[in-house]
This record gives sequence, C-alpha cells and structure tokens, in this order.
Amino acid sequence: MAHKWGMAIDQDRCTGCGACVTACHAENNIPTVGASQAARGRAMHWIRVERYWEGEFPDVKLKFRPVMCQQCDAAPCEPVCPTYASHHTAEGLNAQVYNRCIGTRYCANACPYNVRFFDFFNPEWPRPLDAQLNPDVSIREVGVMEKCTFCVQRITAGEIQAEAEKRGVKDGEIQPACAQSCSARAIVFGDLNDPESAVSRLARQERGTKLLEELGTLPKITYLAKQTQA
Amino acid sequence: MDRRDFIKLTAVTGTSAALASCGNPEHQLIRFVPDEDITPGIAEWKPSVCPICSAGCGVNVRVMDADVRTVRSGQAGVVRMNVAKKLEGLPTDPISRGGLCARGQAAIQITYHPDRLAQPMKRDGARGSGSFKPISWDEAIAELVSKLDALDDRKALAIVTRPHRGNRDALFAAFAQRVGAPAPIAYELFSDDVLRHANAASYGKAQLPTYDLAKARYVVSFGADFLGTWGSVVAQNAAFGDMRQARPGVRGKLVQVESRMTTTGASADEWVPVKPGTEGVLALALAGKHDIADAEKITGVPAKKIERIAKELADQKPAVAIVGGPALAHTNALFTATAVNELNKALGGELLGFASHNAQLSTLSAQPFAALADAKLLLVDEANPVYGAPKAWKVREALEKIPYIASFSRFVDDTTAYADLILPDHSFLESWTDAAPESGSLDAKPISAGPVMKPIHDTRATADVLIAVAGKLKTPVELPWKNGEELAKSSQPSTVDRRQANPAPPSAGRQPTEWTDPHFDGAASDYPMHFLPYASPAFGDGSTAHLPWLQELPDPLTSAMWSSWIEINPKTAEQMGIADGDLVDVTSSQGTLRVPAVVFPGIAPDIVAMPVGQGHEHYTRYASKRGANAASLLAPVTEPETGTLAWAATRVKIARAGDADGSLILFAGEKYEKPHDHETR
Amino acid sequence: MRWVVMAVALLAAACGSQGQVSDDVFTPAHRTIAAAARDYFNVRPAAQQPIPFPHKTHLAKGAECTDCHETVEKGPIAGIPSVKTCMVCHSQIATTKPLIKEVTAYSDKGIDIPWQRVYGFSQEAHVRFNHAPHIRAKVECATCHGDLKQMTVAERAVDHTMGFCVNCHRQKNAPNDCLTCHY
Amino acid sequence: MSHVSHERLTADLLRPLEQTSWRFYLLVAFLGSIVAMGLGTWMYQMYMGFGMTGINMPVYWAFYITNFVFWIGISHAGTLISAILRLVNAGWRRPVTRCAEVITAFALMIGAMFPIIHLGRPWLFFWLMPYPSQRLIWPNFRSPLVWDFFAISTYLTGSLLFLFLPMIPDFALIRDRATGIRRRIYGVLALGWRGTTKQWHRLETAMQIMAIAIIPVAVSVHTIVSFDFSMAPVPMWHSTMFGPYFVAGAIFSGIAGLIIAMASLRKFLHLEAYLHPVHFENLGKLLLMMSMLWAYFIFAERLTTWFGNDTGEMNVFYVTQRGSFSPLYWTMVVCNLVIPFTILALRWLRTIAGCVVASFSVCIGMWLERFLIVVPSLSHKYLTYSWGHYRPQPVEIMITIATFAAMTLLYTLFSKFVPIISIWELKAGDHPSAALYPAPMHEHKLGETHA
Repeated sequence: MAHKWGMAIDQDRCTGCGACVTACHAENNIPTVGASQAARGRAMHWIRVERYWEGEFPDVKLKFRPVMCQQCDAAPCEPVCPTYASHHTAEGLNAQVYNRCIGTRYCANACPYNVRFFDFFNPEWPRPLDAQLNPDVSIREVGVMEKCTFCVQRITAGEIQAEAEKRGVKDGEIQPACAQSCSARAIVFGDLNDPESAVSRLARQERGTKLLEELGTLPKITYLAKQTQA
Repeated sequence: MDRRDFIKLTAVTGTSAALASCGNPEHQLIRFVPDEDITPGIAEWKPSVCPICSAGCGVNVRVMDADVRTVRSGQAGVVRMNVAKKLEGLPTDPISRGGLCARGQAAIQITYHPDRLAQPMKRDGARGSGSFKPISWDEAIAELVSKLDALDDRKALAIVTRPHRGNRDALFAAFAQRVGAPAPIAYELFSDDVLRHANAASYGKAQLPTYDLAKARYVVSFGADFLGTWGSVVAQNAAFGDMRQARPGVRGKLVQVESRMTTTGASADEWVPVKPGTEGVLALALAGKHDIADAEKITGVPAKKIERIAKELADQKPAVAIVGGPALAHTNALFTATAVNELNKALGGELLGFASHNAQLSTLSAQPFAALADAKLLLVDEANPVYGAPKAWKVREALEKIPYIASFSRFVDDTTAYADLILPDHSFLESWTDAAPESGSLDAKPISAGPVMKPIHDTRATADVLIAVAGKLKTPVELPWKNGEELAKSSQPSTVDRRQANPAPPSAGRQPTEWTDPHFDGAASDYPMHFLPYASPAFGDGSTAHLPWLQELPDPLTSAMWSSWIEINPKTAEQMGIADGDLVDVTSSQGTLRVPAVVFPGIAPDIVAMPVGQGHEHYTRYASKRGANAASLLAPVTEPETGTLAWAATRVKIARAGDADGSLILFAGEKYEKPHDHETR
Repeated sequence: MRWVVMAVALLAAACGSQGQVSDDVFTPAHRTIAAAARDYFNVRPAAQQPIPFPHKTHLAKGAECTDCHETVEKGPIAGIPSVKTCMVCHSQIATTKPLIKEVTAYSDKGIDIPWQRVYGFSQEAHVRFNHAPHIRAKVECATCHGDLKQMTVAERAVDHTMGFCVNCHRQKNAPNDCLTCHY
Repeated sequence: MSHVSHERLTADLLRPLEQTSWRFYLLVAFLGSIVAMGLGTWMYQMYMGFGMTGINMPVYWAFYITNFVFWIGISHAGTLISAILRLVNAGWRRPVTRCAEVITAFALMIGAMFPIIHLGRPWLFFWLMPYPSQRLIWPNFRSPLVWDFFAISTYLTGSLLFLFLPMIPDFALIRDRATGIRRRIYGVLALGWRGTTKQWHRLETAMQIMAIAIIPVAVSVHTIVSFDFSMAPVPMWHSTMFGPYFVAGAIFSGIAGLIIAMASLRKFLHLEAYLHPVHFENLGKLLLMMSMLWAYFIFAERLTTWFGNDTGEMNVFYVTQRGSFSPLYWTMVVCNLVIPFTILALRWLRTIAGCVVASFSVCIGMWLERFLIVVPSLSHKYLTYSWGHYRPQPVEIMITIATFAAMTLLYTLFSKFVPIISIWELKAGDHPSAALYPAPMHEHKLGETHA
C-alpha cells in the first residue's frame, strides 16, 4: 500500500524552543543569509515557530505554532507552476524539483502559508563550514524556489532500507529532522494510510485542526490545539 | 558579511562539483591519501557529549565523508575524511532522550567555524586588539613552561574557568593544586549557586534538584525558565511534554511566576507577574506560611489569585514548585530559594529528587576576581569574564596588569583578546569529552565519549597540553591522568568541592525564611525602571553568539535575529513615543547602552528586559561588534551570604534616543494574529 | 526575438571581466563564465587521466568491478579507488612496470592519483543517485558504464541523460516520479 | 469647405520619411542609451543574482509584474479601439487607427519581456514553450502563466497582422516614390501591391475579418492576465470580477496612452491638419466613460470586500485603505477618477491639452493600480507572522524607466519609416474602394477646422 506521509503538531507540547528550526538548517543545507539579507526579509527557515500575543499586561497570553510546508493534498502551489517543478508525488508529497524550477515564484504567491523560500543569491559557506553540508540534500542555487520536503531524503533512505531488508517501513522509523529533534515530542511524523500509526491516532483527536482549513487546501499536517485549564 | 562582497556569476549557476575540468579550484588542489577507511555516502552514528551547557546531554553524531582543506608538510591540499554532519540527541541517554536543543545542535558549527583558531597563536598587537600570529606547538608549550618556571611564587598563578564541566573542572583543579596555585576561579554569569546553598541547607544536597514533571499535575515555577534557558532544558522539555499530553485524561497545569514573560511563561497555563525579588513571599503565602493580604501588598499579586492557586496546589497533587533564574538573582535570593523549598516540603515534595552526583560549588566571594589583582600569570579556559562580569569588578583592568596570560580558547573572544598566548583546544567532536549531569534525570550518570572525527586543524586537547606542560616544568609535576582519554574516563567524579578553597558556608545564624526586602542598585528616583537581563535562548550567557545558525535563529518571543534589543511594555513605550526598532538609551549607575526597542506585551510597565549574548568586542566575524552587552550595565550587587552576583538587582532609566536605524532585525511581521479585531465597523 | 535577447545576454556576460569568487567560500556559483556556459550548453570535455588506467587488462586478469569500486554495493557511491587500493596488489605485482612505478611514487608521497571523473551529474542537475538499489535490481554495470572490457581508459560510453534513466525506469517499471532522483 | 489635396496629403505624411532633422538623431541617441542602460541593468541583475531587486519573502512579485500588466494594458489601446472603430465605421477613426495599432504591437513586445525579466533563471524561460524533449516533460497547461504565453503570442501575431495589412498600400505608395535600396525594401513590404480592385477587395475583406477576430483575442488576453492573480488563493486576488476589471482598466490606460501618442505626433510631426481637436475630444469622451467604468469596478471591489468582512481580505483592505499603502491608494483614486473626470466632464476643459493632462494622470494612476493589486495582497497574506514589506531597488526602477524609453524609441523609429497616418485611408473617401463602405452618418472631412 502506498504511503501517505503526514504530521501532527501538538501545540500543547510545543514550547517554542526553536530546536526544530536549527535541526532543519543542519539537515537540509539551508544557508544562513546574514544580517543584511535577513533585514531585507530573506532569512530562510523552512520551518518557523510563529508566536502570537493575546491580551494586554498583566493578562497576556502567547501562542506558539510551528509552521512549515503543509504538504497539502489540494496544494495551490502545484497547478500554478508552469514547469511542473512543484508537483504532487504518488506518496502525496508536494515535490519541489529544483532543476526544473525557473523561478516564477508563482507557487510562493499561491501558497497561503508563506512557507516557500526563494534563493535570491547563490548560497555561501565560508570554509570549512561546508564540511557539515549533508550530501543527501541538494545545494540550491540562485533563482530557484525551495521549501520543507518532509525530509524526503530520509523518507527515501528509509524506504530503500526497508526494501533492501524485504520488509515494510515501521512506524516511527522515518523521522524528519524537526520531529527527531523535538524534545517535547510536539511533532509526530508517520504514515496516514496506516490507521494504527501514531500520527493517524493523533490526527483523529478532537483537538485536531488544519491550518487555514477554510481554504480547502487539505493539508497533511494536523495541529492539536493547546488546551486551556483554569 | 554581505554576500555582495563577492563578484559572482549567477547568469548560469551550479558548480559541477562532480565533474573534473570544470575550472573548479577543488580539482587543482592535490588530494592526500585518506588516513582512514571511507565508505563514501554512508552515514555512521557515534556517541558524544554536548559541551554547550552544564546539562550534559548525550548526543548522537552523524559521521560521513567530506573533503577538508588541509596542509601537509607545507603543501596545501584536500583530504577526504570522516567528519561530523549532524548532532542529534542520544536516544539511550537519560537526559536528552533523543532530543536536543537548538544550541546543542548548533554546537557542530564550533568545529567547522571559519574563524576557529587553527594552531597556537602568539600576540603580536596591543593587548585587546585581538591580533595574533601563528606559532608551533613546541614553541607555545615551551613558552608557557618557561613562564610558569619563571614564577617565583606559584600563588601568583591564577586560573579562570567555567564551572560544571565534568572532569575538565577536575583537570584544572588538580593542575592548580599540584603546581601549588590557588584553586581556579570558576565564574558564570547566570549561576545557580544560591539554590545549591539553599538545597544544602534544606536537603543536605548542594545541588540542583531534578523535578519529575512527567508525573506532576500542578507545577508552580518561580522565575525559572526551565523550558528555555534554565537547568537541564532538554530533559525538562521532554518531561513537560509528557506532563501535558502523555497521560489520558490527566493534564498537568503550569503556573509561571515571573516579572518578564519567558518561553516557559509563554507555555504556561497561567502567567503571574510579580514585583521583582518578591517571589519568595508568594511562595511562603502559597505554603500558608505568610499572610496573604500582606503578600498581595509585597508581590502585587491579587490575594484572590494567591488563594485560588494555593487551593489548586492543595487539590491537585502531586505538585511541585521550581525556583531559579531572576528570582534567585536578587539580594534576598537565599530567602526566596529557601521559601520555595519550604513550599515544596509543604507540597510533599515527592516529585523533587537529586541525581546521584556529588555536589560542587563555585567560588564564594563577593568579588570573585579580586585574586586577579596580584596574579602574575593567568590561564583562561572557556571563561569570558571580560564580557560576562560586571564592569565594576574591573576584570579588564586586572587583565591589562597581569604580565602573562595564556588561553585555551578555540576563538578569539573578549577575554582571549588579552592573552599573550593561545593554545587552541580541539572541538568536543575531535577529542575525548565527558559530563557529569547534575540534574535532569535521576538516573543521570557521568558519561564520557571518545572523538568522533580526526582534528581538522593543528589543535590539541587542553588536557594533553596541561599534562605535557606540568611534566615539562623545572620540577616536573605529574597529574593523575596520562592523557585526555584517561581524564574523560576517570570515574573519579568531577567533585571538587571548592568550599575549602574559599570557605564561606551558608550561615546557619539568621533564619533564611524571614522575608527580607531586595536591595537594588540605583535610587528609584533617578533610575525608575527595573533592569532585567536574561539568558538569551540562542546564546545563553553569550558563549554561543559566534554560531551563525543561532544568530539567524528567530528569538522565540520577539522573532529578532542578528540583533540585541530592549523589551518595553506597550503602555510605557506609548508614553515615551517608542515603537519597535526605535533606539533607546538605557542608563544604569554603571553606564549607558543604546539599543533598539521591542514593544513587548509580556512585561510590567516599570520593568525593561534585555537578552545577554550580543555585544562582544571580539568573537568571530558573526558576533564581533554586533549589538550591545547587557552585562555591562550590571551593578556589582551580590547575594550577601553566598556571594553570587545579583544580576537582576540593577535599576535603570530609559530615554528615546532616535528613530529605528535598522539594527533590529525581526523575522515576524505582526505581533497579533488578528490585528484588526478591535476595528469597529 | 527572445532567443536573440538571451544570446546577447550570455555574450555580454561572457565578455564582462570576471572576478573569481574567493576560494575561502564554498558556493554553487560557477567560478568562471566559461564554466557557466559549458554547463548551460552541457558541454563536457572528456576526462584526461594522469595515468592511462587499463580497465581492459585488469578485467582480463579476472578482476571484478567491485574489487576496486568496492563501496558500490554498500552505498550510493561506487567511489574512485584511492591509491591505497592500487597498492594492495601492486606492492607486489608488476612493480617494475613504468606506470606502476608512477603509482608507487604517488603512494609514497601520500598523494592520491588525480583521477578525473568520467561520469557524474552537474550540480545543477540535482540528481541524487544511489548505486546500491540498482545493483540489487541486478542492473549490469555495463548498462550504464559501457563494456569496460573493451576500454583501456574509461570513456563516457553512455550519456547519462534524463531520457536514458527515465526509459530504463519505465521498462523496469521502477518509480518514475521526479522525487525518485531529484531532491 | 476646404479640402487638402491628395498631393499635399501625401507630401505631408511622407515628410518624416523623406527628410530627417538633427533632433531625430538626438532623440534616438538619447532614448537608445537609456534602453541600453536598461538591458545592461538586466544583465547585471542576472549576473549578481535576483536579490539585487527589492523582492523578498513574502512579496515575490512587484515592479516587474506591475510593469507587465501595465504594458499589456497599454497594448489594448490600439487594436481593440481601432478594430471597434473600424467595425462601427466611425469616420473620424481614419487618422487614428494606425498610431493606435502601433502602440499595441510595441507595448505587447515590451510587456512580454517582463515575465522573462522577472524569472529567477531567465535563461531557462523556453521551458514555458511546449516542445518535445527526451525528458518527455511538457509545460503544465494548468498554469495561468502558460496560458499567458499562448494568449500573448496569439495577440502579438494578430495585432502585427492587423497593423501590417493596412500598411501595404502605403508601402506601395512609398515604393513608387522611392529609389534604390529604399525602393527595394518597401517593394518587399508592399508584397507586390498594384492597387487593383481585386487586391482592394482582398485587403478590405482581410481587414474586416481581422477586425472581428482581434476583439475577442484582445479581451481574452487581459482576462488571462487577470487570471494570473485571480487563480491564486491570495486575499483580494481571488476574485471573479478581475477579468472584466482588468480589461476595462486595460482599455482605460490604452486610450490614455493613445491620446499621449497622438498629441506628440501631432506636435512633433506637424500633423495638425490631420489630427484634429475632434479626435481628441472623441477619445476624451471615451476616456471619461472608461474612467467612470473603472471607478465603478474599484467601488464594487472595495464594497464587496468590506461587506464580506473576511479576515484575510480585510487585512489587505485596511492596509491599502488607510495603512502603509494608503498614500499610493488615494493618489491612484485622484489620478484615475478625480483629475480625468473633472477635466473631461467639462467641455471647455476637454481640449487637446486637457486630454493630454488627463491621460498622463490616468497612466500614472493605472500603473499604481496594478502595483496596488500586486504588492499589498502579497505582503499581507493570511498568517500575520509572515507579513512583510517591499521597497523597490535601483535595478527595478532603472529597468522600468528603460521600458518607457524603449516604447518611445520604437514609436519614433516606426514613425520614421512608416507613415504614421494611413494615407490611403484618408484618401479613402475618394477612392474607388469607397463603394465598399456603408455610407457613414457624419463623415468629418479633411481640412475642416473644428471648433
């Protein structure tokens, strides 16, 4: 049975620590753009921890929400891409094919979640920082669009491993960098086609909502709402 | 570094790294024969220990092949070697349990940092200028040995280190002891020694407690940012997650008592702002040991609220109280700590325990660096007091007077800039390393791990250097270990109880549970605002400010990157006409800083908060001269009995100094999710 | 018309004086205009090998590809053997031959023979190729690398275009999604 | 009533072709250098990286796309207007049509450049075209950008034909007057026109067909351009009225462009005798009508948004109506409604000068309108944490300026080599082929001086 990779993010567990953000940088060769570019709104964070204030002092509340590509089943980014650089795979991932991307940036405009990032310049790693680069992930050059891939390199590796051992992929065996690094275990990744997988069970919880559900993008990430308790 | 510093061809892009003869210099460099067997493209996982904070998380290192520039017998070239690619938590480690915080993961950039010192360095400029020239290890060690031998009195040898680093403490303590020097001065800005003392008094354990949050139904935390920057953060995050959602039908509640909202406060179910330094009273009131009406007067927390929380605490067992951070950075800190201990006892305290780990206390002195005044030779290891100590302690001035300073730092930082000799250490991935976790898990044991990769520079493990130096002295001195490996493996715990070095036991005389007013530096009339520095979630006390990933990591609450800033309550800001990014002059009795403002809803109108971590004079291309150093505003106020710095006891005044100059870089566009909800239509 | 614009653009760019990107920095940017143009028009000069390595001879003597390209079954990369591998045999065998002497010289200097890659994808192709699954699928080395038994120095006998890969994947109904190779 | 003789007419209209003043060279040199600088800037942008622009996350489209929509809009001046005027056989159209059609051709070429300029990797733009490759990948025909590609190329072909057909007799005329190489070139262009009745028949039929065919094409083009926006779930983009809204806007700015072009021709080529106040007055009335239509559309758009009160849309609504974009927004309203309406509604202001002023204001206003459609929506999408802002950078400004220079340059050159007013059509009244026309109601005769 084909996999359908999905994720559940428990906002009641998330403490906004930002470990996932660094993990993503380490895993996916995401360049640090530097202060001057960051100031121009070009910092690249495939996953970001959104924070929203509520109320006024002293009754202030704050909400964290990790947001990355929602891997929508009805993804607005896909139909608009003139070259199929952004397209849907058999396993339901929103693929971003760098070598096919000509940089219209239409996908990023169409994406309601603003989770697509454009390479405004060629990335640079002062040596020997480049020794840390992950050889399993492309280094994106100027002019292409990039975004969270659900760590497709880990998914592929896991599937190849399972195939080599003539078995199926075990639940929890494949973990994207963000889910792996989260010490509060707020991010859970797995196969939505397997009703018994941890992620499926979480996605069924009544706390579960989808981000901007009303837009009908059918995201594959379920957000478990923060519970309140007087 | 602005990318436009380089002319670059992007008309057509993509270097054919895979292809020969594509004009890529990679292929003009000669290739040395690798010294190890390499399976290209296949990852290996090796255990190590995270060096960033004293939590001592076990990490899992992904090791894979990569080309590394190197020089062999004067010949530049590349060699393929197995190098670390990524740090993850070690699933079998009781502390990290597979998770790892942002700082821990970024630690890998220490190894590959472009400005890391590649060989021993000798000063060739004015002190503090940070200009050095490379020398050989033989020269370097010989020089240090001669300087040590030249000392007529070994008591004039001072050592400054950072506490709680497992066997590395033992190494320097042993070195000091055997060569007859005074015990090392172990300094950290955000010290928890008050709590250790209080615990010594309350529980007979001068140690940070381990809280079994996963079992808790109710948690009251007094100032401790235990999910962000305080204590064994990774372990506490894991436990917190389970406390919230791991038990069907049971969800633990977290009440955070503090003066400025931290990430922990943001994750709390209830956030209770209090007047700085009054947390202890609230604790006593909750324990039923202080009149609630009076507590309201002192803390500013409504009596009703106190009563309610007290009731909830009584009803929802098991419950536990945590104290730390700014709550214990006041002149009455020992009282506050003891008061919270009292509360814990009242709550039964079954969730509070101590890891099997011997106590260690740092130097106890109202002026830890006084000893430097008459030092003739100074060794600095992983400490940066020039940056992290209050100006009034005159560390900089003391260093300028010391005839000879040697540092083991991997980077030129504010303190190392004053060194005459730098003997750069390996990175933790290149050498034997260990940790003795003080808290975080009751089954935490001291752990050690070997190098996961070969050194990429001509550096040496400090343990080996010290052992060599000791052995080369006129009257050779032998350290208990033959080399760094033995040191790391040595089971003899990192337990140098430095109290005998500087005896000042917590006085049993005065009853520490009596409420005492906190004293603040600066009269309320001249300095109307409380100044609350806090450990930056990304940089801690500033020791990781040189890592680009962390510089570009948006701050959890403000979303700021590459910046330092001061947080001001919206009302106050409005009154003073201050908007996000506007420049503000912050003045304490110690001086003035000009920093951009962040209008911050989670802080009281009479308090301003500023993260520590930026504002280094020297700290690599990424952190040098970036932002301002909050520590430089701190007055030298200490907790009288333990002598630890009361870093939250400074008052300041603020004034709008100008419009935004772009030095505040925010990642977020908006503070509120529905900014137009107040619109009337 | 647009072609003209493009041609003009490329030409003008090519004429422009070209400062090198500092070598202290790793970047996917092309170092020279020429390199950029070559990549754009997919021009690949044939590899010039420092020593005319005779695959033919070795295979004739019964050596297997995997004897020297040993990691090919284990992982993604077949690997160009280090001079160490050569010396495994040639510390004893045919030590007197001039070419072997050269090899020994390299080994003595502790320097690897500067082999140039014959196959390989340009960085811009973003291909993540993994040998192991192909070996498991019983794809002959010759299918993609030509019959080395007939070659002395390896030449690019097969052009690894996307069409080549896709066709084979189609026939063997192996996964054909972009993400199979490009990520 | 006085009447310009055919000889004088021919002489007047061919004068620019036959004698060249130093002013012409100066102008061409000046405009040419600006255009060259524009191309240079583009190369610089490609060389240094797209980051030289002010584009950022999340404002991924800005100046270039604004210019794209603007120029495609301007292009509607010509063909559409002249086609309509031809079909209703408004006699006063005759001196106007060609200036209009030329605008279309050039504006389209310039507009079509921008989708390429704004690409991250322009050297791969040809992947937008369907062509067989060993990769067996075709463009994604679901993408409005691919629709654009087809729509624009169709429109360009159509309008070039529509421009070329009526030029044939004039080319023939020049051919017959010219000598040497000019004779040969114009000979080729004249496609062996002899002016036989048969040829006149064919020409007229062809033009009728083109006139009818080009109108739906023109309408579809700007509708498809509007689809670039309305197909994306972006607040204030995802709207059903964008099609007609854009087409109206296009014609609006198109007419403005036409008026400016005609006025300058009249002035610099001394065509007072052929481009009369009545032409400007009529076009002015059209412009007034479009201005009111535009106002109706923007009102409908704003009202429905405000009434619907969708959070996402209101964020954009507020930021344009009274937020950081409001200065631009209200300038747009003034330029597109207040100024043109007051000038054109009052007869005594509806002079040539008045029309030109109004037109300039409309051009500015419509450029702003496109900018205000593109940028505020992108910078204020649903998740407020990811809001951003946009500041144009020198490269974008330079390239924008260069395109206006390019338009003027191409127009200057064209009017240098082709009679900018269709000679034979002016003569048409007395032409054998006049029989072909239905009798016009009020044919405004040449040389008549209108109040």
